[in-house]
Amino acid sequence: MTHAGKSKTDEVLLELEDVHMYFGRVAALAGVNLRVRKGEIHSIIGPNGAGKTVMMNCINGLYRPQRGNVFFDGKRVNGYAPSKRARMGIARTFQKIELFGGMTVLDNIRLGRHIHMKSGIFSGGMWMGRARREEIEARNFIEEEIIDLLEIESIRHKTVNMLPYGLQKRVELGRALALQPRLLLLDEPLAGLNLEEVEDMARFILDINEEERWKVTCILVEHDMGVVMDISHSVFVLNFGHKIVDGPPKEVQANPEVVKAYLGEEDMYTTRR
Amino acid sequence: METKITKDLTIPKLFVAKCRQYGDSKVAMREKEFGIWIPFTWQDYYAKVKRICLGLVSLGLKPGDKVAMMGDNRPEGLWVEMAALCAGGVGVWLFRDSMSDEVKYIIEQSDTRFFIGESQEEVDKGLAIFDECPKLEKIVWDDPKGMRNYKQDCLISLNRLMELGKTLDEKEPSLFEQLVAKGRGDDICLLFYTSGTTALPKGVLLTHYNMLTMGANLMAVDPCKETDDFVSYLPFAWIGEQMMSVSCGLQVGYTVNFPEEPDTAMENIREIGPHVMFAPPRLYEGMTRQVQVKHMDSGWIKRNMYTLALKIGYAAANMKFDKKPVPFYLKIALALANLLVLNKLKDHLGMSRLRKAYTGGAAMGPDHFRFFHALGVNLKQIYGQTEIAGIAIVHRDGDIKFDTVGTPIPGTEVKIGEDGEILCKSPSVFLGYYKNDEATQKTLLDGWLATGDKGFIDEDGHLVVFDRSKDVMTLSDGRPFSPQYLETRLKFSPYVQEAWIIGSDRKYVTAVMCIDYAVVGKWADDKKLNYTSYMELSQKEEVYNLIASQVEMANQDLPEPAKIHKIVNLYKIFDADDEELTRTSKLRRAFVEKRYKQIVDALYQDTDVIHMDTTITYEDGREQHIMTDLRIQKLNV
Amino acid sequence: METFVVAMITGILVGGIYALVALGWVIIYKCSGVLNLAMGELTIIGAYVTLTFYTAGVPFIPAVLLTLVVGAFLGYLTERIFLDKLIGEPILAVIMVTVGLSFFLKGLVEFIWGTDTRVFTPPVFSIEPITLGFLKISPVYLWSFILSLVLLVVLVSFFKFTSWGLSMQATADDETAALSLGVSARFVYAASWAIAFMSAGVGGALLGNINGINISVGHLGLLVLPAVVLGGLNSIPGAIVGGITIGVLQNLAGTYLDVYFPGGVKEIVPFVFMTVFLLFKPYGLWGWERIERV
Amino acid sequence: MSSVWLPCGDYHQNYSQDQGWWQTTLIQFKMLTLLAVAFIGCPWALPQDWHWVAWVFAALGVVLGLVKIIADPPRLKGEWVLFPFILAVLLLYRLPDYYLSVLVMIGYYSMGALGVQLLIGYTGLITLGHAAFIAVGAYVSALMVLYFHWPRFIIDAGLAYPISIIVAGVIAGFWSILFGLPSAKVKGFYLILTTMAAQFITVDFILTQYVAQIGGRGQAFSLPPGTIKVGPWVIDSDVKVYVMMAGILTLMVAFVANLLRSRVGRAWVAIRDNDIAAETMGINIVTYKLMAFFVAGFLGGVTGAFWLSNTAALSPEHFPWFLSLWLVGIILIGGVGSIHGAILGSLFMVLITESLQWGVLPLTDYYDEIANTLDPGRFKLMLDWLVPKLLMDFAYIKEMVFGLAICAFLIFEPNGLSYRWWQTKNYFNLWPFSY
Repeated sequence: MTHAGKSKTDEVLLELEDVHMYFGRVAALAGVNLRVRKGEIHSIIGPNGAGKTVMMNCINGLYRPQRGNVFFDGKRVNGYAPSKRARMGIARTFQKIELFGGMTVLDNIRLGRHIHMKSGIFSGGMWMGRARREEIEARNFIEEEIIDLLEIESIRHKTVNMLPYGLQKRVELGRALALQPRLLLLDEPLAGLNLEEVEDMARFILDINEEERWKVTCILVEHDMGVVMDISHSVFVLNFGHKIVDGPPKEVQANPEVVKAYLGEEDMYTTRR
Repeated sequence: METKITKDLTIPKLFVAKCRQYGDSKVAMREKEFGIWIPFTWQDYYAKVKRICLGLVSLGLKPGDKVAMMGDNRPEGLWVEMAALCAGGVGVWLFRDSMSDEVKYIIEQSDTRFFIGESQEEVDKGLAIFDECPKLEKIVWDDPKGMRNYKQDCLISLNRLMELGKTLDEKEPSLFEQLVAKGRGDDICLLFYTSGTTALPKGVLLTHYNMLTMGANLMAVDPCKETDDFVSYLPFAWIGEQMMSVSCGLQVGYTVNFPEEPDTAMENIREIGPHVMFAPPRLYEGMTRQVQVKHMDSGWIKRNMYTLALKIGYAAANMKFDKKPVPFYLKIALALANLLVLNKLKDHLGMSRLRKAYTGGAAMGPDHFRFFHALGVNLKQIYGQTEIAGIAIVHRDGDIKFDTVGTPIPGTEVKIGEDGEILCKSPSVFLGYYKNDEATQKTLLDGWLATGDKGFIDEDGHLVVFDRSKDVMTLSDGRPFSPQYLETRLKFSPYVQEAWIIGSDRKYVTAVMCIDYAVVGKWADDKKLNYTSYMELSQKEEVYNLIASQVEMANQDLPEPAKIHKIVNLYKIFDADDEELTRTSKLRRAFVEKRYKQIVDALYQDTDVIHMDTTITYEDGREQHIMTDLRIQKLNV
Repeated sequence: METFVVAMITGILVGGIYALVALGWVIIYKCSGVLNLAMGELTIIGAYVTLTFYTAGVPFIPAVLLTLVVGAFLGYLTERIFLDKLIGEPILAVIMVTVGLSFFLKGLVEFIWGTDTRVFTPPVFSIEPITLGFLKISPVYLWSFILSLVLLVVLVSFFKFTSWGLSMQATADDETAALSLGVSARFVYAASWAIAFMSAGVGGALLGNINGINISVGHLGLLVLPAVVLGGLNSIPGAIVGGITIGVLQNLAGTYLDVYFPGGVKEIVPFVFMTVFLLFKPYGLWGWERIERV
Repeated sequence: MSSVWLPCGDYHQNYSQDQGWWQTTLIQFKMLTLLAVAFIGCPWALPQDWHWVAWVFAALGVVLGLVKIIADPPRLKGEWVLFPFILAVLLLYRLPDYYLSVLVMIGYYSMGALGVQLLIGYTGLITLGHAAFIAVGAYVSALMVLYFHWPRFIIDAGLAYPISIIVAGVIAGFWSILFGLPSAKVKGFYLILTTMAAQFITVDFILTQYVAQIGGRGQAFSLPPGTIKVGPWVIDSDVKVYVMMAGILTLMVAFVANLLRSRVGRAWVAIRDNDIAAETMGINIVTYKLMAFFVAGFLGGVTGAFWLSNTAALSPEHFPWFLSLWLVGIILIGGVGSIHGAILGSLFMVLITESLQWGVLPLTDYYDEIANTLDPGRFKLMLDWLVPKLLMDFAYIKEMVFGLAICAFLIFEPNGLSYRWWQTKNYFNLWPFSY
């Protein structure tokens, strides 16, 4: 399933420039530079505690880096709140699933449509005009584009808490997709899934990235090297806040420094399969 | 709705007539998609079929050409089939879960030119055999998911096909009607591959006339209304589904509903609440099991209400079976039972609007059968096979006996051959097996169809089917006995999913049991038993005792020599993918007897444990090494 | 200037009592995580119990000591009956149980003792003010302040130096660790309520000496909330500082603002101050910087 | 399958059906019956001369029944045959005024509790100062009705009070936003304190000390008879107040329920359940929290304005802190996070306190009767003290019972009555099974 360079362009969608993030005195990120081109799957790998999730949080705005800049689509977004960045087209999933546990699958995904809807208190309360129309449009979109894509028809009315872990991961991806994002941050989407679920999830990520309908640029944080090397266009290796290397999978795999840094790290070149 | 079946009438002609009659005023089919039941009117149906038909024609489909189809039950399946028939083609349906060998055999044997698959999965199967089947020209796909990197020349999407059809239609506006008009009733319309419990599948040639007369004759016995709903979810490659969705569906004009996904089918049936249904016994058995289990888990009030209501139901059903009038007090009790329990129960099963339910394709246990009548479901046996277009014999309202399959439908004659074989004759009897004259001659004797089943006709004129000739067992006292009968008795226990009776020409009868993983698993959870797999659970001593108690219960009403002496819990469930069952879920005895020879031998030796240490190679090349000890449990007989 | 100093001194003196009640509040929160809105009622009960003993002829100091005993018993009982089963429930449930408790206790108090204002007769403290230069302080305030100080010192040393106190702190910090030390968390919870009831009771008794006892003493009990917020919910020194600050603030406002905003400005100012304060320092002066999820 | 329990054979062909309120005939029937009981059955009865109208309805029912039996048209469900009979009965009887006034209290608390439910139950913002916004609404409305110089035609048309209700809602809403501002920074217990501050600042200070003094007649605003007019009707009897209550409550419930299933309501629940995830979905948390405060304040304001119609004189004492707590207690008893909860909770609380009253009042009569037959002694002395005290201090008993009820519910039924309601419904939906 190698297809490097097939669907990406050279246009940069996201750029991190010399980003520093400290917690107290500990530097989680010490001057990280990252350029993600439109249309690519850019993976971030590294040992536990390397700062991968911190990077995701900086991109999506949950953390504000103390130094450095984040550019999205050519615009400096440093001071923007996560909700504003979401409206600009950055969606994400979380390492530990952050779904709205008491709601149904459908309502969770509906929440992903929030930024594409406009109804306010009045029309919502009256359930007339825009609110009603929008709800039906949203349902239509969710059913046709997301539930169908992710094959979760049988659980649409189930409460999320009741679902097995693998399906919850899928619902979370669906909710992020409902934003129709331009950049999708996937934080360990394969962690804790069984073989079949890993295959499904990898297939969905490829679909989202390649299918004409979506063409979403993805940043993927993942430990499953097999899948990462298979589906990524570029791989960024992070170790204790520092970049080791950033390039196509082949290059990264051959990089002596990476091999050295991961010597003894069991999960580097193994995969769950 | 009265349709006169003539030698001139074809399914496409009837289809066009119905579309004209209803137009946009009536819903022809509904599909649950995107969470709602999206309706298609007869006009929509017509437009789709016309385009697909002309699309196929522009690809070069000639009358008599075979079109193979594979996929789930979706409107598209029916459109494609109808389109192929309209163009004068012959439809060949494949089971969706068929392995590639099976697919290859059928496509090659039938000289298929066009293969229509629903999604990537089917296309992959088609592409895998494409080079080996020189006659195969085009593969049509419908669902675009995952198809973006498929660039082969032989592939074409259904949408593209319909565009071709549209172009052709604009060029020759009357072509479609001409094609339909060309058809004759004696033309072959469907080529069905029988699932055969022993040999390779044989292709059954059925004509339009066969199909239509069968439908007409069934409807003469049991008329349906055009406002009825029917749910199509069993494989199109099963004759029963064709009979209901196509033959009867067209003649009556009822609405055919398609479930969203195969795994939501039961839920979707409940939503629709069909008026008619036809399913193999396996499905009804599943329902009884579900009800029994839920009943066991419900609270005290509910449990006792249910027990009482069902007692009343059984009492009333028994009166009806005996054709005695139901006494007044029982009628009142029944009305109460209906109001308080049974109606709600039927609602859970999706049967509250059901007027008649048919079961066929295999034998159904009398216990199951009586259970549904106790609920107030008008369940009837159907007897027939692919070779007679599905139906020859059916129960009549008010004349139902749970150990028979009923009386012949109009136009059908039944007699018992010299060796006890059932012979049938009707306008629906097939033309012959495709490219297999030898088999045809064995089966068609002077227009009489040799069914290969043994049976007799009882004093009321009902046919009693004993079992397939080659499956009939001989008990220790020399009596013939049907293993299927015993198996269905065992399967009335909710804990038992499959049973296999052994004991022909042996000292005593034994059984190999497959536990129901979900039900027994839950039972074990309640008992705080730990297990991690089916294999482990099945070998628990407590589970053995549970199953043994269930078998002993069944033993009580059996004649002495038929009582089961020993049981073994198998470490896996019988599976069609492993060839242990046919695609219609019948046990392939010869095959399992070979595969589990070790078990069979051990059951007739003086041993308590079977050391299984074998490697099984499955159809798809997987190898599984089995190393386990199976216990044999002796029963108190 | 004189008015200012008087207001300051009175504020500090009253603030001492607030500090005592606030301490009771913090102890409960620290040890069992319960945000107690029934503190006002605990205060009234303490006041009435002391009054009852006093009217029955027990001298004031023994009456206070008896109140301590009764308070400990009632506190233990309350925890056992009402809060024990709510361990691990969401914060709203726990808060509302204390609200329910406050209704129950308030109703009970009104039913038993009625709503009329009752005073300690004969007065415990002399009415003659003590004169220190220009300062005239009524002995009630002074003695109350001294008594609170004594109790505060006792309580703080209890927590700092005794093994019981230390083990209660341990439970507050880490329940599992405390369990491994052999401290029963449930016992600590109950004990914390007993102590809180005790300190609130004494506070009530003292407040009752100032203006007499009626149900509105309970409202004064509510004033500890701004006090604890100011200090940080879980800080013992914070409670003391917060209590005194609120006392001072109240008296200053009463002195200077009443002219411009006649009426109840004295009661309101602590709350206004608290609201504004929270906007800038959401965790109080010494509170844990931890986001509570409610 | 829609999220509603549908009987078999009831399916949807488009999303409007699938997302509709009343999805089955049975539900439609139940809801219409409920509305009919609320608006026709409780307040009205036909005068003697008009009883024939009821018989006409009954006759209609008989006709429908016959049609059902003979022709059985598929669209005529059995429920609709029953409906005319129900209407007929409802037309013949009405509730006595006392029960109507009890219902008015239930309605009033339900309205107040709805706002609290919105904040606590759906947005996770705990408030202990809701009475402040009810008070603001009541005072705004009263001031407008009494002191605003309305154009003549508006007064004539009886529009002053209805307009003031809306304005009261809006002003209370903005007042609520003001006190919601700290929610941008603080959460949990600290927020509770700021809402408490709202109560004390608004009611105990501003209203008591300043607003209530307007007009110089001391604490209470008296509302002369005839001032509260809706259109041509002067709201001056229990029946009229009741109908006002039923109308406003129905609208409020519909409004809140609709809001909760649309974009704004979903965002609130998202914030309650997981604010970080909500933020990454593009929901601006501060804005939505303030919106919740606004809507809750608005509902509170309308509630307060409604209160005017049920009182002859308005005083800050109608809105003590106790009321705020009482409303929170109601939703805890009724069930947090459920509209049913607000209503069931009010029902429960009012009925409990009323029935206590029913229990205590006859007690004195009974005691008076037997008092003379009792032997003088300690027992009689005790009773002589207890019985009058029970009567005198009834308010305190009420308070104690309320406190105990809250505690008991939290301890033994933490999910509240609405959960029980849901369970009961499920019990029958799943009949004769348990799942």
